[in-house]
Amino acid sequence: MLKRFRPKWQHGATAVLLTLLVCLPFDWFLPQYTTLMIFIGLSTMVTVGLCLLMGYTGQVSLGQAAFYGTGAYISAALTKTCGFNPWLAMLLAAAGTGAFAFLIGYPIFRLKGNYLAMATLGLGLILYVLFRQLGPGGPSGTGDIDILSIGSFGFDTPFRRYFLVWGFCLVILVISQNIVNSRTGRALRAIHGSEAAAESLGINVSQFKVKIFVLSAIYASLAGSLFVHHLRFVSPQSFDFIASVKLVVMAVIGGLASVWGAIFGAGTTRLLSDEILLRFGEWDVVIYGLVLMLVMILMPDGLFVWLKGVFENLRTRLRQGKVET
Amino acid sequence: MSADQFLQYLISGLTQGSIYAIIGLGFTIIYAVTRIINFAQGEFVMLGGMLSFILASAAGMPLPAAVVLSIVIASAVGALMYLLAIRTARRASVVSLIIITIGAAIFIRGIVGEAWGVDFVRPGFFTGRTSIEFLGAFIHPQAIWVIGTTILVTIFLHLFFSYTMTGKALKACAINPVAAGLVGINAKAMALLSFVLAAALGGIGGAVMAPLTFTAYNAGLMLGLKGFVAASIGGFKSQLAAVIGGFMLGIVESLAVAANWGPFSSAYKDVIALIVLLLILLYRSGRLAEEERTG
Amino acid sequence: MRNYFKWLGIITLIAALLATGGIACDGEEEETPTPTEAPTATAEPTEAPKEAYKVGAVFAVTGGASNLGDPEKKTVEMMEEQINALGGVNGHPLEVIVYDTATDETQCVTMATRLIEQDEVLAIIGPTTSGESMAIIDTVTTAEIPLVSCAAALSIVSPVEDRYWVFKTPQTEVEAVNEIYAYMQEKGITKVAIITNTNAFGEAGKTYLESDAADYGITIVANQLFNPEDVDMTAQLTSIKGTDAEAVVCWSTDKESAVVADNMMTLQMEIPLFCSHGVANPNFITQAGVAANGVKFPAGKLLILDIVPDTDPQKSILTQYTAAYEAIHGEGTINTFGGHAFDALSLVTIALEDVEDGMSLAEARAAVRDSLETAEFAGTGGVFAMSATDHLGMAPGSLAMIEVVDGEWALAE
Amino acid sequence: MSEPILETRGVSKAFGGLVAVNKVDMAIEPGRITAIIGPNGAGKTTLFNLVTGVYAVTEGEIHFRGKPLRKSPPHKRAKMGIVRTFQNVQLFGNMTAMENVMTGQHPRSSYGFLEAALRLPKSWREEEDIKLRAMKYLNIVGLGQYARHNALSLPLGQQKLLAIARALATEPQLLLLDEPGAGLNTLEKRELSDLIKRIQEMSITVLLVEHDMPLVMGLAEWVIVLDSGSKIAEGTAAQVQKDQKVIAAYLGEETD
Repeated sequence: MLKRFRPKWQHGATAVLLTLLVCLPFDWFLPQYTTLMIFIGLSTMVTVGLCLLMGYTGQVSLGQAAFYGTGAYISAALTKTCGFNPWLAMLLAAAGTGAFAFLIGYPIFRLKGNYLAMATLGLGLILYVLFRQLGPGGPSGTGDIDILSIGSFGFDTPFRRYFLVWGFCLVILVISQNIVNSRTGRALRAIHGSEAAAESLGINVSQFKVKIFVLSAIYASLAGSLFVHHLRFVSPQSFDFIASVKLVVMAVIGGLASVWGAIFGAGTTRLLSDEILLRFGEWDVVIYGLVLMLVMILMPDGLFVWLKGVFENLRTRLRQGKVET
Repeated sequence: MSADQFLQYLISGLTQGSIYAIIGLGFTIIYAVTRIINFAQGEFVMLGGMLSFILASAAGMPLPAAVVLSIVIASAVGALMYLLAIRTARRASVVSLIIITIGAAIFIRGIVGEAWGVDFVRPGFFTGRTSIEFLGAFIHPQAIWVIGTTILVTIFLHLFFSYTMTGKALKACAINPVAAGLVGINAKAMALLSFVLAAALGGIGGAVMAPLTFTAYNAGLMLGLKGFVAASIGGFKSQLAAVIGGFMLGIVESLAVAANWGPFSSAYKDVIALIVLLLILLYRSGRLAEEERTG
Repeated sequence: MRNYFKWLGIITLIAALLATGGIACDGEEEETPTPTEAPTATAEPTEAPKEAYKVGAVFAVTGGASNLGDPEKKTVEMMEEQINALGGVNGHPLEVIVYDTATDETQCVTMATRLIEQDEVLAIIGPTTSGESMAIIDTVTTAEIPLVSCAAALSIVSPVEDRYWVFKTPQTEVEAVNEIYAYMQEKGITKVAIITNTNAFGEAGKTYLESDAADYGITIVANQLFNPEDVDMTAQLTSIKGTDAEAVVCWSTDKESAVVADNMMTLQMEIPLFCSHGVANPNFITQAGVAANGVKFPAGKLLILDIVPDTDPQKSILTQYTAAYEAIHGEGTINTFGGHAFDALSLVTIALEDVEDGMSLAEARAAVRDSLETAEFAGTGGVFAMSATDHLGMAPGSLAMIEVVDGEWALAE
Repeated sequence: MSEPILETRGVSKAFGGLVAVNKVDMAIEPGRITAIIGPNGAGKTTLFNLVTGVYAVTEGEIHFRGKPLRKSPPHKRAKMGIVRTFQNVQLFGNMTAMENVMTGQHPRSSYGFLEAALRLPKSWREEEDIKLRAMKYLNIVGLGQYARHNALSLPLGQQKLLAIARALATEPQLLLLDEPGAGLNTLEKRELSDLIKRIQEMSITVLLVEHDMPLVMGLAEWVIVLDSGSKIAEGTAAQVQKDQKVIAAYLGEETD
């Protein structure tokens, strides 16, 4: 573990948040938000991958929803049409998606900046069409997909699926945090900082880019598999260009270069579109656009980082206050 | 496939192509000057179409006036977008800028939907409806307008960029902002100009194509994506490249339909176009790498 | 200057957030009974439907199918007022909670779950599109709440044993396709070219156009596709023109269908164009203009009200609905999609009459479902007679072949 | 005279038409501080880029410790022990000074994704060593107390030192310094040359490109002079200073 300056309040905050997370779906707390939280969890899993890719390594991907989709579709196809065990299907999906990302990774990461954005966007659109044309159920999608289950214990209620999804999500978060604070993490940040310098220090830049790309794809794929076994339905629409954009938005709002920001980004974005904006009836879209612009204009480092800054400022101010008195 | 049939496919390709081209042009101009991919470009096109319809039918203006006014309004929206959303966003990364433009797109789309409803509309034809026969193939009079406009606009832009002072200044910013600044070119003004120019282009495109393609508050997204692909094929390099990209895209799509076999069918025409795009990007990346090494 | 902008922005943003927060809070206040009461409601049944009967609605008010979802929303809002003006149902006021699905399946499922768990509605009407309906079937089935869909696909209500909780009001594409094919058979058309949208709606039509052709001695000589939002189909139509097709069938909603009609005019194709019931929208005629003339499509009787004989069982309800809707939204705004919502909510309202005070939420939902399954009602879309084996229960002859003649609807003779 | 650690044989690099480096032969003696000087555009930095593998040679061969380098990419050469610093420092702005140096340890540590993700013993054992060594190198350049500062928050002089620490952390055999003195004041320059001497004592061969003549003359035991891509002279500082061609080259530069 890197000697990072971790103030006590952070540990406290983490503890509180975890407790809230565990309590949320129980009847005596906020059961009505269970489903919303499941989607937040799924989005977080994908967003974390994007943070590693975009925030730490500095490589844009405007097609991440496509990997989310491949995970979902491979799981759906294998369980529904080939009658595989859902867990096995999930594993194969992750492997398949990873392999695919690996294959396209090397050529695509010869591109940089905006050109990379274009290529990933194109890739996403291509996969979207393939889902629509070749996926089970075609454009209308397919339903009645098996639920996940361990022995006789089936994840058949939102309550159970909530813990399944967040279990996965937290594991991914911890893993990612470990990677960030490791030799690998430094290599990634070095690439973001200066590719020339990184290369000169013995870091195989292109290889690391592809590795992290593959990892993010696997995260997305896992989320996709959980997604189909939660909705028990899959259709191409959930993985179109807009979906990719939403994911990027989540990552950016979450402040890119922070793994825990991913939860925040996914949370606020989902909350905004699924909860708060509903109060505005027909104007929700307009306000969504407006908020999106304002956040990006005023907080280029994302809402999370901005709030953290404000919070730190307040604390230092208070401190000084105390000192003076 | 008979000769006149082939010609028909070609015309269809050219018509769609010029639509993509004129949208692609907008992308290229803004990108060249500001290095921003403006995902709201499609919305300018939508505005052009919607406004010319609203002004002509609802406000009862004569069509030409409506078209001109709608182009003016579209440009104004472009200007506002730059001044309020882009210029205020300092130290924003490539990604945040992309998101800002997407936010703007969603915003504009929403407003139009609220203001004029969600039904699709079609402004009046410029010159009648009777399609013209040409060597056994048929062409919509409005399609001629679309193709013609695209060509004229391209020529105009070429002249503008190579012979007017402002045009050269824009070009200078595109090639080397720093140097441009040193010789006293106001980069911000140029960026503003590029947005206005792109928005105007979008408006023109929208106004001219809407009678042919119909339009609706949400038409911008798809058109924008197609135009983006066109511009990408052109490499966001020069206006001409973008136009060629647009025509390539249109013709590839139309020929995919013509072939209509397995992967080469109308269902996959987008895929084919996009694969072409990826191949071009990768080919170019190889060259870029070389340029870096040699430059 | 910079700071000025920054602060201006920050203030606006904070204002916006406060606004959202504030409104959110109001929302919470309305809902505070819901969560607190949730356990008790199931515990002591007498609590449950004391106040308003809540009915949920999920419509594609924005997004791809917004031109369908919008009139649906307008319709139920209108009906809510009317019904409450007449003293509601069983003396309970009716509360219809409408959520926008943005034509997105995932959003639709989220909203449905929200209606079920958070708003605790007794029944759900909508969604607008077949895709969305397929998406929430599982949700409503596990939650054991009745759903009355406003989407076309037959698969929404069949196989009926897997669709215990699901009903629908619009005519299915099967009926639409059969209507068209029967008409063609009558006219001696044997070779058709089909051109369909690649979205869920077009795909469903394509399936039945292909499977049922043979029954009417029809062969499909060309099978073309286009994508949603495509702006030019002349390429596909050129391929069709190259075949010996005697008619073209286009399966899509109004915008793309209008493009097809227009492109056919451009290519000076003389063969008739048949469209889906998805174009049953006055806007189609006004926008497609001359190109719309001669287009034939099957549709409910709503559009041809004045040529429906007074003896027709639907006549009165059609007149009422049309009058009421156009009174609010203007002449010629009437369309069949709003009609589907009208039928759906009407059926639910009828069923709500069987809800008795003192039922638990679950019991009430079950009661609504059971009475839906026996409901009989002459609606805008057709005459419904639901049964355990048929959750659409639409009597034949609900559709009529309509032809556009000089910019007017007319029965195709 | 012992076997040279680095040897270029007729190395040329042409960019399209123009020849930036022209048939340069040079042999770098191990453990000796060698300087490459020459007027602007003489091809010094290009030569660096050829040695470190940023550019591929158009012609000729580069041998490192007797073995030809061929087309091996920069990161491989770094592992072999050829490391460079940059004219425009190129620190990682998104890291602390400490982390920058720790990154330098990359080729000298081996644990990968999996160990990192799962925190396997190997990972934290190595992390410990990495931290210790990183601290060591920070102290060598005298930046120990700035370990937690963001790299770019340091003044330029210290940034240059940090860059050297980062390069040292890769434990190189041949260290290439690209204009280390540029932008430093006299005091900082003195510290720099002391540091470079200490590096030499760590039995690391130093090859530097430098404009600052006093600095070069004070440090370099061997000087190679390039002009418009070709080697025009080499020898001890004293020798090259007297060399007519060299004087001409520099005068030429001054006149235009």
